[in-house]
Amino acid sequence: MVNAINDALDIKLEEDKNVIVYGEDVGVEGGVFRVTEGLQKKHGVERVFDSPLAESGIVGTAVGMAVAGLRPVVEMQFCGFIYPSFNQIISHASRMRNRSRGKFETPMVIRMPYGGGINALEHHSESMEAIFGHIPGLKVVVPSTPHDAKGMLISAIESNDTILYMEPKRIYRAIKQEVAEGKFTIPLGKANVLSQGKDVTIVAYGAMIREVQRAMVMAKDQGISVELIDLRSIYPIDRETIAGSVKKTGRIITVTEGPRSFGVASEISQIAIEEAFLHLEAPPSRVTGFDTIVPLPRGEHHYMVDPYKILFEIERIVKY
Amino acid sequence: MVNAINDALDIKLEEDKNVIVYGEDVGVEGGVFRVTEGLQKKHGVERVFDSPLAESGIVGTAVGMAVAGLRPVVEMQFCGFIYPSFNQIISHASRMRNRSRGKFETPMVIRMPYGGGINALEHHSESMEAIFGHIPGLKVVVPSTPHDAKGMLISAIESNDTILYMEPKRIYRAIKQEVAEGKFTIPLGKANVLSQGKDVTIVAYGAMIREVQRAMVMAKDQGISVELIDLRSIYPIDRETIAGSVKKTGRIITVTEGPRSFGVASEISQIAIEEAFLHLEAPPSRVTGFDTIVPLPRGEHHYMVDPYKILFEIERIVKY
Amino acid sequence: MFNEYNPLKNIIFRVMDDDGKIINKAWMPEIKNEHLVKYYKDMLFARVADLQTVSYQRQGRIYTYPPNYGQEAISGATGALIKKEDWLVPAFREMGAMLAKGVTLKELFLYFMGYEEGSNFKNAENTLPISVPIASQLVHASGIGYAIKYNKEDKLVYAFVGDGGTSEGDFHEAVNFAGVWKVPVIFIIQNNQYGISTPVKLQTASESLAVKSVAYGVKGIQVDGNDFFAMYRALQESIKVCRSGEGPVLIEAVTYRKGAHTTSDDPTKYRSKEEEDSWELKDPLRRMKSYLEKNTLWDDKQEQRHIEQFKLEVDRQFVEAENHGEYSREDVFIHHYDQMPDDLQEQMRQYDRFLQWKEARVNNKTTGKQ
Amino acid sequence: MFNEYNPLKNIIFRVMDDDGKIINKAWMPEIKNEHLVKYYKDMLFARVADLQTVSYQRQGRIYTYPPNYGQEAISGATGALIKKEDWLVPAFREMGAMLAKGVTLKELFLYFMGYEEGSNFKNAENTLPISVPIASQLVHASGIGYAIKYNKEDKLVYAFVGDGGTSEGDFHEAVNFAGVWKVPVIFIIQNNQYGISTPVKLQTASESLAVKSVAYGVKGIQVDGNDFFAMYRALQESIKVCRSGEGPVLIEAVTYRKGAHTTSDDPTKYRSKEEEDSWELKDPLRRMKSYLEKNTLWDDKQEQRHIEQFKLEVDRQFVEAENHGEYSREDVFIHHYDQMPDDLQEQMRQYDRFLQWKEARVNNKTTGKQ
Ligand SMILES: Cc1ncc(C[n+]2csc(CCOP(=O)(O)OP(=O)(O)O)c2C)c(N)n1
Ligand SMILES: Cc1ncc(C[n+]2csc(CCOP(=O)(O)OP(=O)(O)O)c2C)c(N)n1
Ligand SMILES: [Mg+2]
Ligand SMILES: [Mg+2]
Repeated sequence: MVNAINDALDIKLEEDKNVIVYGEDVGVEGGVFRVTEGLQKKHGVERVFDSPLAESGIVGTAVGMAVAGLRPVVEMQFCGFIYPSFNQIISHASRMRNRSRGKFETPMVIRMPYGGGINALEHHSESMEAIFGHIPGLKVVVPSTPHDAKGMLISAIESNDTILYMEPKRIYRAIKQEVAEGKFTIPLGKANVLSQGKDVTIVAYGAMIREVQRAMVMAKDQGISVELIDLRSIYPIDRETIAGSVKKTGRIITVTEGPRSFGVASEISQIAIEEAFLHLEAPPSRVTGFDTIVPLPRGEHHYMVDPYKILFEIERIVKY
Repeated sequence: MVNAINDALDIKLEEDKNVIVYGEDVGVEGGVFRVTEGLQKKHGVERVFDSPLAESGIVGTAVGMAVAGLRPVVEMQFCGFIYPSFNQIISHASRMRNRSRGKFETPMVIRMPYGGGINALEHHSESMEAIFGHIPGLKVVVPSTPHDAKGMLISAIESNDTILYMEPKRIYRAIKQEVAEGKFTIPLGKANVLSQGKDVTIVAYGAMIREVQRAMVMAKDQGISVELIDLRSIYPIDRETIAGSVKKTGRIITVTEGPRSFGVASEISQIAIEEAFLHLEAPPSRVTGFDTIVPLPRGEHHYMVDPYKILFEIERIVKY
Repeated sequence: MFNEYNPLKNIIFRVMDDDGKIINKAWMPEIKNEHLVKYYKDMLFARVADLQTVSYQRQGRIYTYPPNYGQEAISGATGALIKKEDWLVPAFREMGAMLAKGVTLKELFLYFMGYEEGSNFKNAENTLPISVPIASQLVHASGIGYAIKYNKEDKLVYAFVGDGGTSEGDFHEAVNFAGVWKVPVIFIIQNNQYGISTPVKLQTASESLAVKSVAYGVKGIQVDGNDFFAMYRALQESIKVCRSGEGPVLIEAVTYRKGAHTTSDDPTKYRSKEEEDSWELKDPLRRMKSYLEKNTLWDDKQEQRHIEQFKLEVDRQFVEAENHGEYSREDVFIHHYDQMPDDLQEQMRQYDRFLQWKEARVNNKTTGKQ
Repeated sequence: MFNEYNPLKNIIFRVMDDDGKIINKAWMPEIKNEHLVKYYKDMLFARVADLQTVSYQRQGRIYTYPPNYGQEAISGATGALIKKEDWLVPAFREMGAMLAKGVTLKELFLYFMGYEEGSNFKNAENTLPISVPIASQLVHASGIGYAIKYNKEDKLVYAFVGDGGTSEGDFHEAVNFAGVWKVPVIFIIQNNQYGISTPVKLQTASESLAVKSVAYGVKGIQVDGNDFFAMYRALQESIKVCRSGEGPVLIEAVTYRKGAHTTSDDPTKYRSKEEEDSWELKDPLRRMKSYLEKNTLWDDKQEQRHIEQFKLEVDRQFVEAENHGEYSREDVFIHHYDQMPDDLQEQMRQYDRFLQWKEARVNNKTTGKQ
């Protein structure tokens, strides 16, 4: 996935002089995860560079650049360090068009690795996408494969909206996949049905897809057929795909890493009951993190959603 | 409500030398809503004072004071201006105890007027409580009456946790109520059943309570009996009261001001289906703001939840 | 100039005294008489508009409004120098500068009447809307500065903030980024002595606000913000610095907010009559008028005639704004995204269904048919 | 001292040269020989521990670790002066200062092994845990300073940040609040030339980091952070300033991070061998050792003996930490609130039910009974 993202950035830098890539250590170093490796050398220090260590400054200057016609793609070094820029995101990046009634736009992408499972220090393992999904004017997307990562990032950079592009760092290098060369796009806002099934719908995204797929192998042993939806876009949310699937299966489980309460799963459940109440054979349910801070590495296995946790819930819901 | 809050602050300032009240313009001016009026004069400039205009500094210094044994009660001037302090809230105020495994605590209260309906400028009308409810380690409470405001604030100041105390500014001066003199507390985390009913449960809080009550008068004309729960606490959430009520009525509507997606209503619905799926006679539903920025005053009536919007949903759900 | 008035020396740059006498000929800017009169008239217009707006607010015809009264020379000098293609990044007390960019009073009125439409400045190029979250706009200015430099454009950014705003982290990050990037941004602090009720000495212990430029390695200067000539000249010199590629400049413009913080504020709670009176003598329009009178470029009669004329013009635009028409339900939903997402469209349709139901219902009620 | 070494003069405060010769007798602190040796040994211990920790990490026995190598004099001097009741507000590269406060190596190891327990410093009073979000801890220091002043206590706060951290808004807000409140906080910037790969010249255009003190009206000084005596003396003078009620001090301690940023970092990507070599000559331990040797207070034999002894001690504590035992499922849930809310309790019970199910299931699987 790291290569696919790098490739997407490279293609857009090549194609569009207005694209500018910056953030902490994205230049010479190529980013702490090497996502921007080689880009400064290739595209020059004016287009790919290290910023001062200040997230509000990074996002805020990107708002300014975008308003002035550039297409900045900025990096937050880790999910836990986006918060100093929260005001710029919620008060400006997501509002400038509405505030100016369409006079100004902020075509910009905020890239950020997120999620747990890599034995990291505090603040390096969080999944707070629900918070961002609640912000009007913002789009929030999460790829789950190298192919999607590339196509979605190209779409994000070409979009005239402000997009939070969340990268599941746990699978940065975990998934081997041939990714088509050259430019292609994947529309934002559309979920992807990864496997058809008939007993239960599972909605997931990012690194959780792999966990669900592992659970599905075990479920299949028991003859349970799962329909897996890769949500891809937290906002806007693809109600139609969710509705269609749950009407068919009558059961739905959402799997996310973040804290349980006020999380993405509750929204998916709400959509399921709004769209398919009379089709439901079991309560829309959720497998999530706890309402706790992600533990340091020694305790993280308790917190993390794994295939067994998912399987446990599949069995419960299918038997309901 | 303004007087009740002022009274609670006064009582705790009087009683506990560790209580310190500060924020932008809370001193001489007594706050832009006059909530802290007279407190500096009475308790001295070292205990009630104007801070520099910097929300991260305000919350961050409060974390430091709290760790060092004080009980700071700080004010964010409006809901829309809490975001610069977001990092201090999510990374420190809500985590210090866990991070230090109980060695340090941050007994502190962040007070903040929130909500729309007062014809204000941009950023002065928001209800983003769902975001804060999603933060592990934080408590988020909202009073709906002067009596509750006083008792809950005293509890909040006495609590050893970090508490976001959200004040529905729209009803700051709207509700006339005798408030008991002297000190009393209201436990945080418990919802309050304001009226018993049998046809449908409505969960609301803050300024929405009054809107629901108005809708209830109209519903009653049609013979619909509503059970109204004042949630009071966004986190921790009182599952038990919600569950008990929805098991009885079989129907539940949540009424909130904030944006719809990933909002508080989805969480209440999720709880209802988790706790009472087999009792449900209609899909748990929601009356909320739109997924838009709160419009400037001329458009705000479209956005705001009003008694008719609530009634519309009551009728729909009861007939379901 | 930036050496002579290095903020470390703790001296304020002035050109004229309180009576409109030029006391610093060396730095008196060269301005043609006709232009001088025009600039004065622009400031006078801004003042008339400002005072009138306050009175509209008192009549309940607009919502909260933050007056500019007493600070007109800062916007006035900016307005005199800013070019069509330059960027203006306002806070919310820069009416004169906005008008100079081509923003219309009608637009500003619409904004304060509660229409977003009022921030879509039809004729003003490169002018950002009012920014409410204090100091947050300054980082945008640095970003715009980067875009200008990147595109090798011959433009400048004028960015505003108040004295209170210098306490925010974004002030720091903005000037720091601009300093590192050496981008052409003139940061102008309107030090009007208060942030709402909080005096500037509670904002910072630094000797001045101008001296904060040292922390970012950028040029800085403290200017008498009620002295049109000083502001004008300081801006001219700042423009030179920016154009030469030396990077940003930080100007502290010392002034006084003669009015209330906003129309909801009562300044008598936190400041004295004596203080207000002492600043009265430094009123920027009074001073410039004295200068013009001394040079027989202006007189009371002209002043009165213009004020009357301006009042009519202000009122004309106000009434136009008042007739702007309804805020439609589409206005709530559009402009959030390039394309409205399905979900938002559905929310709009749901709202329509509700409106139909409500209309039917309310009609029924009033006709007693329930 | 703060006049003589005013940061505006752009001079760095040094007491000894790179060979351990005292070149600034006027400011040489008075320290008893036995104390000197102790301080050196403390720094040596910290270095041994640090290097050993890096090697544990290479062996896969701990997770990511940020080395202190090359910066020991800053923590060393702080450790020499900080009192039991003073507050230490660390960033994450202050091992020596933490040890001096009573934090144990075992605790630090536990932390880097991934147990929160490692931040519950049993014997270290008034010592905050490591703070990961850059610069965010500095505002806490200002708040603690306020509490000290409010309670009229005779304490001080020592707060740390890196050069990169000075770019964050929280740096600005922290020093500014402390300046306005005149609270006893010594802010120490460990300028080790880099924030990860980003050199300090990309962080700010200011002449130095010490000069930023001017923006807050507080005393500031740039110190050779690899010169134990200079650090010690600068801290002594800062303590005086704080105790006199004059408010905070900002120290820029110039140093070099000889190691990697963290054990996941490869510095050869962004800095040259020449640069590294040039700093080698300024190594803080080498310099102090030279001084001690010149004064016959220390020799190579002692050094070797101590290093061996320290290695054993470090290893002893490391092994203790390794035997810390399991991270229980309660550990995940406790300490979030004073009382665990019902909802969290229920989540814990649900997790228990899952664990039971899983155990049964996995057992079934392995015994082939499925
Ligand atoms: C981030 C933020 N915090 C608080 C406020 C509320 N507020 C509006 S104006 C103001 C004072 C601003 O003072 P100053 O920067 O001096 O500007 P002035 O109003 O004097 O022009 C405050 C605190 C805000 N708008 N934004
Ligand atoms: C708010 C925030 N942003 C980004 C990071 C990621 N990060 C960790 S250390 C570091 C560099 C810190 O540089 P500096 O302040 O000079 O301290 P040093 O590591 O050199 O001691 C960065 C960017 C972080 N921890 N916190
Ligand atoms: Mg001001
Ligand atoms: Mg550094």
